[in-house]
Order: sequence, then structure tokens, then C-alpha cells
Amino acid sequence: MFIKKEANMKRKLIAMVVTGAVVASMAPTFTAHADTHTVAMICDSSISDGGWGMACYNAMMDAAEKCGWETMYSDSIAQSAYYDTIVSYCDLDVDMIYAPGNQYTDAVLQAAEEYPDIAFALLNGGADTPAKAENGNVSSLLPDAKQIGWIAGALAGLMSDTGTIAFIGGMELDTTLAKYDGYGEAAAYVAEENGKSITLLDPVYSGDFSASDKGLEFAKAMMDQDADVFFGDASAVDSGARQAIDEANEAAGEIKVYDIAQPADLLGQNDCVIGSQVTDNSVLIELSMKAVEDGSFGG
Amino acid sequence: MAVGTPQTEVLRMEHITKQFGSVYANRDINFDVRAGEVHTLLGENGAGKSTLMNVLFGLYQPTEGDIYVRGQKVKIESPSQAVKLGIGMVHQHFMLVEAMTVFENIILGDTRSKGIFIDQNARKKEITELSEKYGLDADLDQPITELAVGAQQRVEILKALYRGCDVLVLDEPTAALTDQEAEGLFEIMNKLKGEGKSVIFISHKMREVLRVSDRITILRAGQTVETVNIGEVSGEELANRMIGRELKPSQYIKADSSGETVAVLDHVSYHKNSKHNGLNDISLRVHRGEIVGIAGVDGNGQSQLAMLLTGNIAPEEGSMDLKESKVVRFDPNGFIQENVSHIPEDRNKAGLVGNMSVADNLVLKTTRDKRFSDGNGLHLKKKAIRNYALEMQEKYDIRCSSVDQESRNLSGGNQQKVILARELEASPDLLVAVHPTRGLDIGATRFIHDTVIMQRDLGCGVLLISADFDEILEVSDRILVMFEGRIMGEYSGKNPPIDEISHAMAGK
Amino acid sequence: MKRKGIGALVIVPLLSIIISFLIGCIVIAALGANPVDAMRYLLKGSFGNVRNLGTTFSRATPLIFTTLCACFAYRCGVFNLGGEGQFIIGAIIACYIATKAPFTGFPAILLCAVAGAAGGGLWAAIAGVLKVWRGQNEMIITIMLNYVATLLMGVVYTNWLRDGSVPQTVAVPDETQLPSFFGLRATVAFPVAVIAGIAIFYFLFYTSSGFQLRAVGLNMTAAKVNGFNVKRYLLMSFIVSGAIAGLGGALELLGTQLRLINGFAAGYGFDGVAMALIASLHPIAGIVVAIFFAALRVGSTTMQTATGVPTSVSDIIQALVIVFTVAGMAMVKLPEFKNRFARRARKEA
Amino acid sequence: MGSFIANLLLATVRMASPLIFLSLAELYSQRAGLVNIGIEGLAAIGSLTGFLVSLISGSPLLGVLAGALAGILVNMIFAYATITLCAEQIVYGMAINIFAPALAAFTYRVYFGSGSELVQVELMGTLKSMLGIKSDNFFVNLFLDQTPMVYLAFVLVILTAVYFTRTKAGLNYKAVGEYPKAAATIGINVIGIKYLSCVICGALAGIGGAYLTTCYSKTYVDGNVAGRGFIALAAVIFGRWSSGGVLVACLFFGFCDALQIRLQLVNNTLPYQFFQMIPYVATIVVLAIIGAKKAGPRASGQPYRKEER
Repeated sequence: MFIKKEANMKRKLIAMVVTGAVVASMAPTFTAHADTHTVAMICDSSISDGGWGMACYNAMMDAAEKCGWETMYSDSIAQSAYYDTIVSYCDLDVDMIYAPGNQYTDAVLQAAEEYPDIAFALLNGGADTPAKAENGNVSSLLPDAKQIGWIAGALAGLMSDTGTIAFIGGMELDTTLAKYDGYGEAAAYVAEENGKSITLLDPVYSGDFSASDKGLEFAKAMMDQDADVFFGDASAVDSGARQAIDEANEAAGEIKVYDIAQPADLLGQNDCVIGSQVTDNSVLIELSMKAVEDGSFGG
Repeated sequence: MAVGTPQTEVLRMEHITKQFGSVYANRDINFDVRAGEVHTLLGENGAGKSTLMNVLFGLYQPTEGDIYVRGQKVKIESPSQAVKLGIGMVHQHFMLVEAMTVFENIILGDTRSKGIFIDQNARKKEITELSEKYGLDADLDQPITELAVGAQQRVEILKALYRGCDVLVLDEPTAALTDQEAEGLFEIMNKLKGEGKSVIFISHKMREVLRVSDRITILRAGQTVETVNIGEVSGEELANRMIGRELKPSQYIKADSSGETVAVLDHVSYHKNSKHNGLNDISLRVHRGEIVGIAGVDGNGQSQLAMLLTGNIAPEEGSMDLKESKVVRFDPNGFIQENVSHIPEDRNKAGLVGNMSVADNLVLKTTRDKRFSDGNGLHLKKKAIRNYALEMQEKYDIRCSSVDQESRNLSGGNQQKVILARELEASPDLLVAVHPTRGLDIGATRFIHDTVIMQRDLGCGVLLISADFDEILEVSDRILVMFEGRIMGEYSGKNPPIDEISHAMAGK
Repeated sequence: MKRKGIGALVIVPLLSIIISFLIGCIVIAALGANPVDAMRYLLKGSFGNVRNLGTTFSRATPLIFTTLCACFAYRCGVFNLGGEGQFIIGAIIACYIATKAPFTGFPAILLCAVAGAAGGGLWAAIAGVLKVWRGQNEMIITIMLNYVATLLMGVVYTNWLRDGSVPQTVAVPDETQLPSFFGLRATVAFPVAVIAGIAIFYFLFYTSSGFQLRAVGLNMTAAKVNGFNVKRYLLMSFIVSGAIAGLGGALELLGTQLRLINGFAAGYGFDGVAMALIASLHPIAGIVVAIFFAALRVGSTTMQTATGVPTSVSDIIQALVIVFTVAGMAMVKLPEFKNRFARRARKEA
Repeated sequence: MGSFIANLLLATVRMASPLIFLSLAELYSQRAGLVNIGIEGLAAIGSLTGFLVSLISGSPLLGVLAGALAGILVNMIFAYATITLCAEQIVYGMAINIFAPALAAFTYRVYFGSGSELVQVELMGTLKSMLGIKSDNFFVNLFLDQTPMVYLAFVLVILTAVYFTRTKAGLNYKAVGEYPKAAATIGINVIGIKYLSCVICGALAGIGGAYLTTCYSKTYVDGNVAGRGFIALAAVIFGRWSSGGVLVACLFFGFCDALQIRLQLVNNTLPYQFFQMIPYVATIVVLAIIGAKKAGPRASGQPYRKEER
């Protein structure tokens, strides 16, 4: 028995080594399209999530179209795989890595250090992030999360009849928290102006950006607590919430509960959507592309 | 189905050959059954009786040969076909679903009655009629687990009759029965004959074969020797033809139990009220250099007795001494350290690790031993183990392709020899042997008996548990009879009172 | 019989791999990409250059640990599907020590490793106790414990050890990070994993305890009757396999991930089980299989980025490898198959 | 707070329904002696197929049927390997769990390409909406505001109970899981029933998955089965291999889940993950308490070989 197994093991080893060798020998020396510029996007949520991922992807596409760049992307990648993915793009000699989210900061900085010639555009990065990059090849594109929250909050303050409004988050990102705060402040302010009081329910988190069924259950539960305006920052999860809201409105026969969508324009997709917080990131990306082309990127 | 008049042939098997891989289990066997007769298949274990019946019953497909039922050539591809052809079989190991009741087991797979639902009343009525007609009493709503072996067998027969069989195969039916129960069975068989049904009776017990058979077909090494009518040949003659050589009855010299005691049970009880799996106030002692035989029908507490004496279970009442010291902790390892050896009831389940090699099984208990490892088991000496295994293979005549062969691929006899080697090489003070020769052919049985006797003469105390009365009589120096967890009596091994003992075995 | 035994255990997996890749190529071609290119990138990404080789090894390291975890448990007949949870618990503990302990450097690393292993062991012991004393099915318990561990980790990186803006923990201080292995991306965790594998191999096949443990796994009744302390071995197999996973988690944190984040160790447990089985529960073979799968994954990232073929293609290839290998292994064990083989063998002779 | 309880119960039913399908799938498999831990994977493929078909055909019902079909097809791999090739069942379940979700994710990506907004599909209408009832009474909601699938789930539970306790076929089916050799000797087609069990199991698991995308959530996202397949495994043990018990178990898990969502709202001092743990911890605790006095079908997990010696 023992003898048998050992032999088996040895053979396996040999087999593997051989494969390895063959591989190494046949591996071609790879060079990416040198003439045109290329931008590669990484995203932890799906780029077809009807939310953040989608918005950021489309933003990249718009910008790339304007500047005549080629695009690549990987989506639905685990946080633990950020770095590997970025690096494998760098190995393909792309000109710019586009990372839409603060959560990519560490991976980006690490890669930026190893690939000084490649530009890294970090959406929602911290204001101090570029300074951290030794090669000065990281720029942080910052739409103001709090502002987004304010606008949504103002809308909510106006629309809410019950005086209770709700917020559903994906992960406890700072931008998410900022949106929540702005949302609450603005709503309270607007409400006061109109002589009514607003209570904002505590934020709930689905822990990811994909569990639409959780969004649905959250929304139902929150409507039980009289929430009648929803604002979400959880991509696919929000769609679940909108579904629940639509059902409720249907049951009531009139649209009494509203949802504020973001970051892309979802008006008309669900009856309950009274407005979309559209953040146009494409402009920001376009700027960085121009910068890359005339070599003024970073700094 | 039409009841055939005597002498009309209902079944014939021609030139049946069945191969398993390279092994021939049956080779060119011819065999026929007439209506209203009991036809015995006689042959020792491994002669191919069960295989032949499994072929007849559609469990195995014959490699060659044809089967005729009522003159029609048939191909039996599944048991359901066999059932349709009116063949019923009671397997040696009962085919009863323990999680179900008697009733459910009987109607299981029922194809005759219409409808999707179970019509309890109608079915029960049919069954009760049957059981009254053949005197097969059974409580339909009892779960199988609560039935004694004899009762389970009656359920099996009912099952077959309920499916309307006219040829009933009984595979070693008396192995687990008391003489009384056996008598009952024979009456049932007579009733069946009376109804024009035929019985194929499989056995190697000469006494009952001579008692119930009309015709006897002898099988040896997978081949037909001949078919004889009852009364044509004597018992010894049959036996010799079955084995293929002159069988001289063994004569072991019986020892007397005078040596110091190695094991003493003092009013021990375990699951007192369970008739079949309990011990009820048992007291016994085993001395050095004697073989104490525990006679009795299976399932009267023998298994528990064995487990207790090997430390696998602890008594609920009473106490036990091993050699001169009282046992405080009952765990197998402790007993092994005290030089207790054990030939377990089920050699595959409890005796061997089937997927390990013969060598590994030989050293199963002793890998920490200096001979086989350094540093108390920190490094196994593979070579030493192998050499030891080869030595044992020689000494105990273990037939295997190599000591690295997985032990589950060995024949029953050789598996038992592996266990014997392992247990006896520990030179035990107490050896507990449970059904050590069950299912073995005469050669292997003889070998095992000889070795055990030899061990006895070396001063080992042996407790032999066996349902095979002849075995008990042959080798025991002292005979205890167990019935429903109690000891019914003690008898000397020298010219024992056979009738008395068999009465005791029936609880009288 | 024996000759076939050896052959099958190697041929079947290799054959399965080849078939799986062929199917993969067909799919890729169906997607309009050039399968040959795709395969090139896949291979380049995994073995193409030293850096990628390093990446492959570093990806293999955690898989090796979970594979060994499964090997060990299953050798004792314990279906521990909780490798992932035990791995995570090990990482959580290591994370606390590395970031909170007053000292850094080697002593911290050592403490992390030991405590991580202990934590993983204890986590597995929950299931062990429930099996041994409550007769409860370990598969379900360990799976449930996986979810609990993952969520617990969530608490740690979103609250308790959160580092500022993003739900992730503070990074392990530089002094406490594992040194790189020959300047590769892989850290010394890799050789440690290999050594662990060898140690387990030795234990299982060259020590009395390992021998008895296997006996328990193969036939519990016989083991009990022959005087082995079955309960002890069962519990031990839970704890040790858990400890292996826990150690893996600790080292993965100190070596590669450096912080707890969403998606840490996702799926490692089940991967380990599958790989252990492909390696027919042999620790050393397990290491090889783990490296192979790691290569497949690292390569698939490059393949995806370069050709735009979805990564799920490589997931499918991996799944197919498992599907075919397991089926193949079973097939060669069938009596019919054996007989046919036996006859052929006889003809040859 | 009365509405709190009411809505809690409604949510319980909502969340239990998919579990019921998956648990019954596992029950049928184990009753025939096949432990299939691949339910999670089967549900995943069923979920996607259901989504696609109801999207294309515009009929959720068709989607459910397609989901069932997909479940069956994938489970046939399991069937062939474990029944015909006698492969280790646990192992093969694992293989399915890795294979099927990968296939689902792949198909979705290939079909929808990238950058599209999240595709939404019309859900199956509830009886209430079909009957055009407007009332918002709790009992109306509980008993009428459910999709046909929910009623199907509960009907299946009853049918299963009847099948296993009252019918001949059910008796034979159980015998296969308990003692296949015995079953074979009385002419029951063991292999046949085992394959049948895989068809039933695959179909139910597929339906359970399809439920998620045709009756529950309008969208499909990878990993939307979210461990329900494993909970189902627990539910069968918890439910003592009886359909009634399984139902109770599923409702229990559904309740825990519904409760945990609401607790998150009420309380915000504790990290939300702790609430998400509730269903799993509850499972462990309950299993630990009830122990495993009654083991399942005798022969479950063991391969059955026709001619063995």
C-alpha cells in the first residue's frame, strides 16, 4: 500500500514538472497593442449590476470613445484578488488602470509602486492618496459623496409624507457613510423648512453589492416601520429594494413609497424611482486620459 | 398456479456455469426439481450452493447453461422474473427491512394487487389466511427488529408464499434455529409438499438432510457429484462424497479444568430484559488449559457475552475478574494489555480492516511493539513488518497472492487465519473465539480447531462460542448452554448428554 | 492488480485534465476567441516567468493547507468540510496578534502561527465534540461553522479592527510580515506548507498513531474491537485538520493578504476537499494538485484580462477536472473494470 | 407591533418556500440511499435557467419548468457517477457544487454580455393579484398573497408524506434506501428507483432555484442561492427524514432569517453580521440538542453493486 502510493506520488510530480517545462517553453513573448492607448478597469461588483459597477463601466466606455482608447475590464473580482488582477493588466502594458472605488486604494498603491510607467486613476480615492504614491502615478478622482447625499436627502425631505426615510448600504465604506450623513442632514433641513420632522432609520448593510433578495427583505421590513422614501448605495441590492417598493405601491394602488436611484439614471425603470443621482465620472476619466496622453498625469 | 401431480418436473437447470472474474463458482451443474418434493442441495461451504440458487433467482446471470420451468426454457434476469415464474427464496441472511413492520415487509414490491394505495385490511386478510393454512403464525404489526430469528424466518416464508411461489428455496434454514424451531420448519415443509409445492433445501447437516429430503443432489467444488434418492446411501457415505475423501472423525483429547482461573464472571447482567441481546445474571469461570464451549442458538446473548469478556461493553450488574484482579475499567485496549485475545463474531466488520494489507492486519495491535517500530511507534519498521508477515503466512498457511494484498480479497478461511495468527501470536491467557469456523470449509475448520487445541495445551483458557452444536461437542472440555441471556446448565465435555443439552438450548 | 492500482491513480487525473482543457478550448473558440492564444496566456500567466511562477506558488500555499486539512480528516473517516471556517479563524487570531501584540518580528510571527493553528483546531473541535458525543453529522455542522466564521471575520474587518475608510483591517506591520521565498512573490509560507505535507505523510504512513488513525478511518468497528481509542482519534483528526487549516490562515494573512478583507479565503475549504480527493488523499500528491489548480487560477486571470474570455471558463475547466477525475477513479474501482483488466493482464502473461 | 409579528410571519413563509423545495429534493435523494450535497449547485443552475427562460418566454411558469429540467440534466451527472460508477457520493456532490454555479455564471455573462443594466424579469403573480382582491388583511395576505409555487411547495409536502406512508410505490422506494439487496430480491428495480430519485431530486432542486428568480427576486445575481442548498441538507436531518419534519425545519430556518433582518433594523449597536449568523448558529444549536438518535436510511451513502461477491 505504502509503496504503491509513493510511486503514484513520484509519477504525479514528474508529470507536473514536465507539463510545467512544456508550458514555459511554448509561452510566447507577449506585447500589448503599443500604438493605441489602453485603459483597464477592475470592479468588485458586476459591471451589469444596474448600479455603481454599471455606471463606472459606462463612464469608462464614454470617455474611451471620446479619446479613442481601447478598454479592458474584469468585474466581480474578490477583494483578495484586486492586486493580482491589476498586476496582470500591468503585465499587458496597459496605459492606465481605472479603479472605481476607495476599496482599491491599497492594491493600487502597491501596484503603482511596482509599475511606475502606468497611470492609476482611483475613483473616490482619499484626497491624500496621490501623495502616498512614490512614483506620483496615482490620481484620485473625487465626486463628493456628501453632496450626493445632500441632494438625495433634500428630495427625500420633500417627498416623505410619513416623515420616515430609509437608507440601504452595501458595505460600510466611508463614501457610503458620507452619503448617509448628507442624506439625513439635508432631509432634516428641508423638512424643517416645510414644518415637518424627519426621522432617518438606522442604515442597514447587506454586506455585499449583489444580494437583491436581501434588499427586498430590508425594504419590506423598513416599510413596516413607515419608511416611505428610500436611498440606496448597494447596486443590485437596491434593485431588490425597488422591487419590494413597487409591490407595496401596487398593493396600495398608488405610488406612496419612493426610491432615489444612483449613481446612474434609472428613471422609468421602476415606477417608484423619483429621481437618480447621476454622477458623471466619464468627465473625470476623460481628463486623466488626456493627462496620460500629454504625459502630465499624476503630480 | 396449477398444482402439479407428484413426479412432474417443475424446474430443471442444465449445464449451469458461473464465473466471477477468473474463479468458477459453478461449473456445468445439472439439477432438477419435481412437484411436491423436497430436493436437498448438499455440499460444504463454498461448494457453490448459494451461487446456483442466486442464478436460479435471477440475482446472478449464468455464464453458460439454461433453465427450464415446467418444460419452458426461460431466461431469469431479475428476481421479479423468478417470482413471476413461481420461484421463492429464503436467503441465509434474511432479506428483511428492519425499519419496517412484518406486514410492510410481506407486501413489499407487491405487484399482484391493483391500485396505488396500500389496502391494509384486504392484504392483511390474505396474509392471515395464508399463515393459518401453513401454520406460519406472525404478528403483522410488529417491527422486524423485535422478532426472534425463527419468527423472522417464518416472515420470509410467508413473503415467498404471498408471492405465490410453487418452488421454495430454503438456504441453510436451520443454521439459526433451535431443534424445536427446526421441527416446526420441517412440519411447514411437509404442509408445502402436501400442497404440491416443491422445496429446495440447502444444508450440510447430515441428520436433518436425511430426515426431510426426498432426493439429494451433492455439490463439490462448484460441480455436481450426483443426485441420489433418499435411502439409497447412508449418512457417512453422503458425507464422504460431499467432501470427496474419507472423513475420519476427529478425536481431540478432552482436558479437565483444574488450572488457575483466567476469567470469572460473577452474577453479571447487561440489558437483562432483552431476550436476544442481553445477559441475565451470568456466572462462569474459565481456567487455564481448558476450552469452555458456549452452546446455544444464535441471538441468546452470546454476542454480548463475548463483547463483555473482551471489554467492549461493561456489565450493568455483577463483577468480572481477569486472572487474579477485579476488572474496574471495561475497554478493549485494557483487556488486550491483559493478554485477552478475541476472534470476533463478524470477521469482516470487527476482525479485519478490509482495505488494509494482510501484513498490516497481522500487526494491527502491535505496531508500537519494539519489533515493528522504533521509539514506541514513532517510526514503523516496514521491512520487519513485512518479514514477520511472510513468516506468519508460512506458519498459519495463509493463502494470498502477497502479504500486501488487501485482506478483504481473501477467502473467508484465509481471513480467519489472518485473525487467528494475530490473536494467537500474542500468546494470550484468555482467548474468546466466536463462531470461529462459521462459513469455512472442512479443511479450514480442521486447521482452526487444531490450532485452538494447541493453544489450550499451551495453557491458554479458551471460551468458544458457537451455534454449531457439533463443533461445541467436538472441542469443548466443558459445555455451558445459553438461552435468552441466561446459563441453562453446565455439562462435561467428555461424553456429554446430547439430548439434555439440546433441550437446554431450547430453554427446557 | 497492484500495477493497475498505481497507474490508474496517475493516469486518470492526467486524462481528466486533458479532456477538461479540450472542452475548455471548444468553449473559448465558441466565444470567438482563439483557444490557442487563450491557453498560451493561461500558461504564461501561471508559469511564463519567475514573477508569475512566484504568484502561482503564493496562490498555491493556502490551497495546500486546506488540501492537507481535508486529507488528514478524511484519512480518519471524518468529513470535515469546514476547512474554510478553520482557515478564517486562524487568520482572525493571527490578525489580532500581529496588529495588537506589543512586540513584532519573528516572535510575533511564531505566536501568530501557533495561536492561529490552535484557533483553527478549536473551531474544528466544536464539530468534533458534536460528532463524537452527540453523534451529529459533521458535514452540516462544519458547513454552518464556515458561515459563522465568515460573518465573524466580517465583524472584525468592518468594526473591531477596521482601518479607516474601507471595511478592512489594519495591515500587518512590516516587521511581522513573512519574508519572501527566494525573492519570489511567494513567502516562506510555501516551504512551510510543503514541509507540513511531508510531515503529515510521514505521520500517516510511518508512525503507529498514523497507522491506527487510518485503521479507524477504514473500519471503525474493527479499530474499536482491536483496542484503539476511536473517539480520541476522531476528535484528534478534527483538531489536527482544523489546526492545519488554521495555520494556513495565519500564514496567508502574514504572507500574502496582510489584512482581513471581504472575500478572504472564499471557497478555499471546498477547493481543498476536491483537491485532496483528486490526490486520492495522499498528502504529497495533494501538494502537487494544489499547485496545479493555483496555476490554473493565476493563469486564468491573465487569460481573462488578455483575451476577454470570462474567468468562469477556467472555473468550468477546474470543475470538469474534478468531475472527470472522481468519476474516473470510481470507474477503475468497479469489479467489471477490474475483471476486464485482470483478463488482459493474464493474456499478457 | 402587531403588524411586526404579522409581517414577520409573512416573511417567514416567503423565505421558507424555496427551502422547502430544496429540502424535499434532498429528502427524496436520501430516501433512496443517495446523500447529495450538490443541491446548492443544482439550485444555482435551476435559478439561472428559470430566469433566462421566463425572461425570453415571458412566462415565469415556463421558467420554473425549465429550471426543473436543468436541475434534472445536471443531476444526471451525479446519478451516473454515484449509481452506475459507484463514485463516493459526498465527493460527487462537491463536484456538482463547483461545476454547476460556474456554468451558471458563465452562461449569464455570455448571454448578457457586459455593461448592460441589471436585467429584471416579471415575477409570477400571486393568487391575490390574480383574483384581484384588494384587502390588506393579514390572513388574506398570508393565505392568498402567495405565488402558486408556494402552494405547490406545501402541497408537495403533503403528497410526499402520503407517498412514503400510504402507497406501495413509496414503500418500495423506502426499501431501496434501507436495504437495497432485500429490495432487489423481491423484484424491486433498485437501480431504476435510484435514478428516479435523482430525477425527482434534480427537478425539485431546480424548481427551488428557479423560485428565487421567478417568484422571489426579479433579478439574477451569481451566488443568489446563498447557502440555501446546505441549509436544506441540515433541514432533512433536523426533520428526521420525514416530509412533515422537513417542513417544520424549513419554517424554522425561514423564521430565523426573517427575524434576523428585522433585528438589524431595531438594533444598531451590534454589528449586523451577528444577526446574519442567527440562522446558522440556530441550526447548530438545534442539531446539537436533538442529537442524532434516529439515523437516516440504513444504506444511505453506500454504493449498490448488482453482482457482488
